[in-house]
Amino acid sequence: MLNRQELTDIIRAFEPETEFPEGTQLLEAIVPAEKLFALVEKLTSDTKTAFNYLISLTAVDFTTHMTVVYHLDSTEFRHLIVLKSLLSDRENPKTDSLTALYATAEFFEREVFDLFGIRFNNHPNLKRLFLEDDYGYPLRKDFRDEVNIIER
Amino acid sequence: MNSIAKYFTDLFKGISSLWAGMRITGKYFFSPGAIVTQQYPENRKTLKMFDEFKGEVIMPHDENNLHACTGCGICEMNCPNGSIEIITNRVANAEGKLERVIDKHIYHLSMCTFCGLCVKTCPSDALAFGQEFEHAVFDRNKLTKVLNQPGSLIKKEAKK
Amino acid sequence: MSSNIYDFSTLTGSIHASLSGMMSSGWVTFTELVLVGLIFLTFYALIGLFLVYLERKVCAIMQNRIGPNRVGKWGIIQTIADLIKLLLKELIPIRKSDKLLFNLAPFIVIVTTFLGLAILPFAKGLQAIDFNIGVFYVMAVSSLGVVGILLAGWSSNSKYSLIGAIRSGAQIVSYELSVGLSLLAIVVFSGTMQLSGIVESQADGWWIFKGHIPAFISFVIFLVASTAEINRGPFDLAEAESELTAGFHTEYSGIKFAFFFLAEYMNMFIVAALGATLFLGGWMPFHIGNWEGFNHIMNFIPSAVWFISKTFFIILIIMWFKWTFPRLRIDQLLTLEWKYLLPISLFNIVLIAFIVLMGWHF
Amino acid sequence: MSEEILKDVIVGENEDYIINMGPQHPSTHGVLRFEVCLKGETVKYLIPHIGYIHRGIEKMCEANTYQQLIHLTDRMDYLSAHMNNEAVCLCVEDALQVEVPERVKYIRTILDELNRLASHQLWWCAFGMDLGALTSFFYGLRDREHILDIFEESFGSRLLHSFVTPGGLMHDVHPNFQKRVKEFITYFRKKLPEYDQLLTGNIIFQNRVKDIGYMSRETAISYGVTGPSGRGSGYSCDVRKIAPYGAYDKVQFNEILETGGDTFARYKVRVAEMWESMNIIEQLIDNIPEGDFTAKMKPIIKLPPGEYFRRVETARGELAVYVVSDGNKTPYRMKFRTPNFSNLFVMNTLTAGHKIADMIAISGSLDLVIPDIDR
Repeated sequence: MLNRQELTDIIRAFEPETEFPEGTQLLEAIVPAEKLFALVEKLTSDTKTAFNYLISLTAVDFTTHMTVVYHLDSTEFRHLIVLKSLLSDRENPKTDSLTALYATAEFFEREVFDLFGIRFNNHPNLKRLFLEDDYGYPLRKDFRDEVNIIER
Repeated sequence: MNSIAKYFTDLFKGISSLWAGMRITGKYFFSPGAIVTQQYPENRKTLKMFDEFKGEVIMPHDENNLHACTGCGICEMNCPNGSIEIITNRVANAEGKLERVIDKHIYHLSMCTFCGLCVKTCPSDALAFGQEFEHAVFDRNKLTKVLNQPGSLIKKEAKK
Repeated sequence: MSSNIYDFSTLTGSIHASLSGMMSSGWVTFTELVLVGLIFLTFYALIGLFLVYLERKVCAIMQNRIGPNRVGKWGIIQTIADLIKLLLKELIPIRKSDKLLFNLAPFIVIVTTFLGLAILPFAKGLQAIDFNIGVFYVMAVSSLGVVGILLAGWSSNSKYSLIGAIRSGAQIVSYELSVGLSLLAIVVFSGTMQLSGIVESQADGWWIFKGHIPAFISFVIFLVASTAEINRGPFDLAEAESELTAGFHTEYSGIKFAFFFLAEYMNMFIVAALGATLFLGGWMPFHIGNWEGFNHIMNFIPSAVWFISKTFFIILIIMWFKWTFPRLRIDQLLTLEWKYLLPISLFNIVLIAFIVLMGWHF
Repeated sequence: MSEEILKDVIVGENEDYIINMGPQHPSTHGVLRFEVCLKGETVKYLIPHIGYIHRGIEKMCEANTYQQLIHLTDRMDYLSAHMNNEAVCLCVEDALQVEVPERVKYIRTILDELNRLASHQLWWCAFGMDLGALTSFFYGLRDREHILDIFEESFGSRLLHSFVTPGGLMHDVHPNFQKRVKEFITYFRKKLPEYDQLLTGNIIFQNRVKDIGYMSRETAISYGVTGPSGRGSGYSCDVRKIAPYGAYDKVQFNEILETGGDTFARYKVRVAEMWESMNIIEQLIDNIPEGDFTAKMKPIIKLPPGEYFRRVETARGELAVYVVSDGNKTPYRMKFRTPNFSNLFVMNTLTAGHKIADMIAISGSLDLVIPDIDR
């Protein structure tokens, strides 16, 4: 198990453009969207990190930008890391798919696409998961549905 | 020869495992033991729910038709589903000061999820859970209840 | 040979004689047909309803429940209420189904069960037809039922039904063999195919006791294979409710569904009655060697009671199977038949032939 | 759905025999639809379609305070309602850095395990029923009734008891609680061997579940399969061991691991977990310390701005709660990583090439709860 500092050093060595915000609960790394796939690939294959388990993949809409949040875990060392990629193009957000690395990413990404409208490049089957095709993207902060959602 | 022996041991083991299962069901066939099923409409007289049972939200009134609700609205604020609505009046009290008095404590049973936040957060313990559970009605408007009884007043102790 | 004091042939003979005195022989046959038909219809309905009730009650007790207890005392008229409900239900027509076959299928299924019922010797002399090839006839008739099931599955134009029907086809075709061979064992023992003859041959002891272990083996095989043939659990793959919702009768409603349902229970009755007749001595009372007093008391119990109680004993065993075991998979079902039951019963029949040749049976 | 997709679904590309299992089907245990492509009785591929019970719990959470949203988490995995509540509460307590009293930890852990037992019992009965052994259904439910009675006495509800609040419990447990739990354990220790005799040893059952639905450890990790389903593949993923919460660090228990990877291994893990849960409860039930049933909490909880992440082990696997707070009394974004969501999508890999009856057994062995998938 690597501690926070060691992980930070490794990730910085893999991808120098990564930022590490201070004072977070878990180790967070903000990675540029286009560099993310390469970094995760290295993190999974490296024997010291071995992040082979994607706990969760989700997104947060910060109204100015979208953030895709990846929670990675290593089943061998049990160290956790949070990767984030900020997508500034809120209208047409796009990032790389992690389906090639984690099978479960396919469905997490479909969920994120369904609820946020974030498109994932190289995704084998990017269809909506829960909702109809013409429904909006409900977890975006500007989503309004007068019929079904009663605002308090 | 080995395979033939295996054929018959498999057969024997299979049959004995089937017999083990049949013994269980057979045991219950001849000695059913305690049956947990409740004979519900027949046992209505003796059926008593547990004290903590969350059947519905009620407002206990004492024998003088007094309740403890000050109409503060904390339950309304805490209800996640908006199943509580409070309508208050301002009434002049003995000293001539206007005082907030509950007019109607409306409770939509149809929306309630029995999370218990209203009962927990009530500062004057005016709400409680009732053990009544036979709520089926033909008209859903009947599920909207007014919890304070008509003509009821607030207890002295409950006033701050 | 028979020490039975309850002989129905005198009763039926006297009815026949008095009818012959009244009308011409053609009319006599017609009247007798109508009479027998009416009796069978009543009997069919009664047995069917009772079996449904019995099954529900038995499985309830095995499952540590109470079972039906609302309609009537101990829920005794629950099944009648269910029947009325089914009669009143809408018959839902299925679009793009083959209308003729869709409507025909339940009747085929129910008619075959009627045909099977005709051969059963309920008591001495109480048998609708006493064929000299009774066993053969039962085999022929019981395999007709699969036609109805196949038609039901095919004509429903439903994928679940089709899978259920095809499963049922494969299942019945293969298990027919084992049933046939196990029945053949008794035919070899008794030397006749006539059911009344088989019963008569068991006057001095039932075949399950007289025929040594081979008869017992063929009795077990008969139980297993016939359970499979009537599509009951653990062999209820044709309706496998957790896989195919309801299998071949998924699309049926109302009284047509009731026909399938009733036919299933009647099939169970027929199979159990056949087993009782062939292996447990039919309406023959239970006798033990030279215990004259005991045998005499047993003779006083009416033969019909013996028959019915033996039948219900087998029915209870079949129910016990169903409510204990998980369902088999289709390939395991066929493996059980072709790898276990069929070789064993083939070997068994050779053994029985040897025993009969040597005259070792009692 | 567009016209051509519809055509594709009904006819299939090369006239595949496609049947839609669900959303109304006895074996999918909820509103889930499997689009199953068959070749004879053999499954060629399987596509799960979900969303029939999508209620937008994550969206609803954004409008509720932290106390209010607890009752929504009940409705995700309704069979491990208590663990779902606890996940949120642990996350909030983490963020506020509140230390809950020891008594709360003990009671929460006991309730966790009781809930796990109840859930596994229900799984056992439903699994038996999937395989056609209807009797198991009633035996399991009969024993589960005793746990539900304990719940009802203490919390007032049997299934969806929002009993845990941030900082502690809603109110103290009933005085009878300890006695009844001990009675139940003695009772169930006698009944659990019957489960084995009725089903586990049965030759038909073993033939039905052995060597089907093989999931390797790598597949399990890659698909994120956790809980007993993952542990059946030898994948050690018990959050109770990895990151102990509640009183799990004070009890001795084993993480049940089976290396078979097939449906029978997953079955054995769950049955063994029932024994283990009883062990845990027995260790704790006599040692519940006296004390408050809740820590001192403000009436309005505001998490400091930031992001919080917490995992717990529910009856079906790893439930992770991810909260983004902007300092308000409601969360800015709330994400539930539910175990069933990941467990469901491995179905296609497991079922391909098996019979349709095996598909039912495999989906039963994954112990899916559909509202947990859709949220």
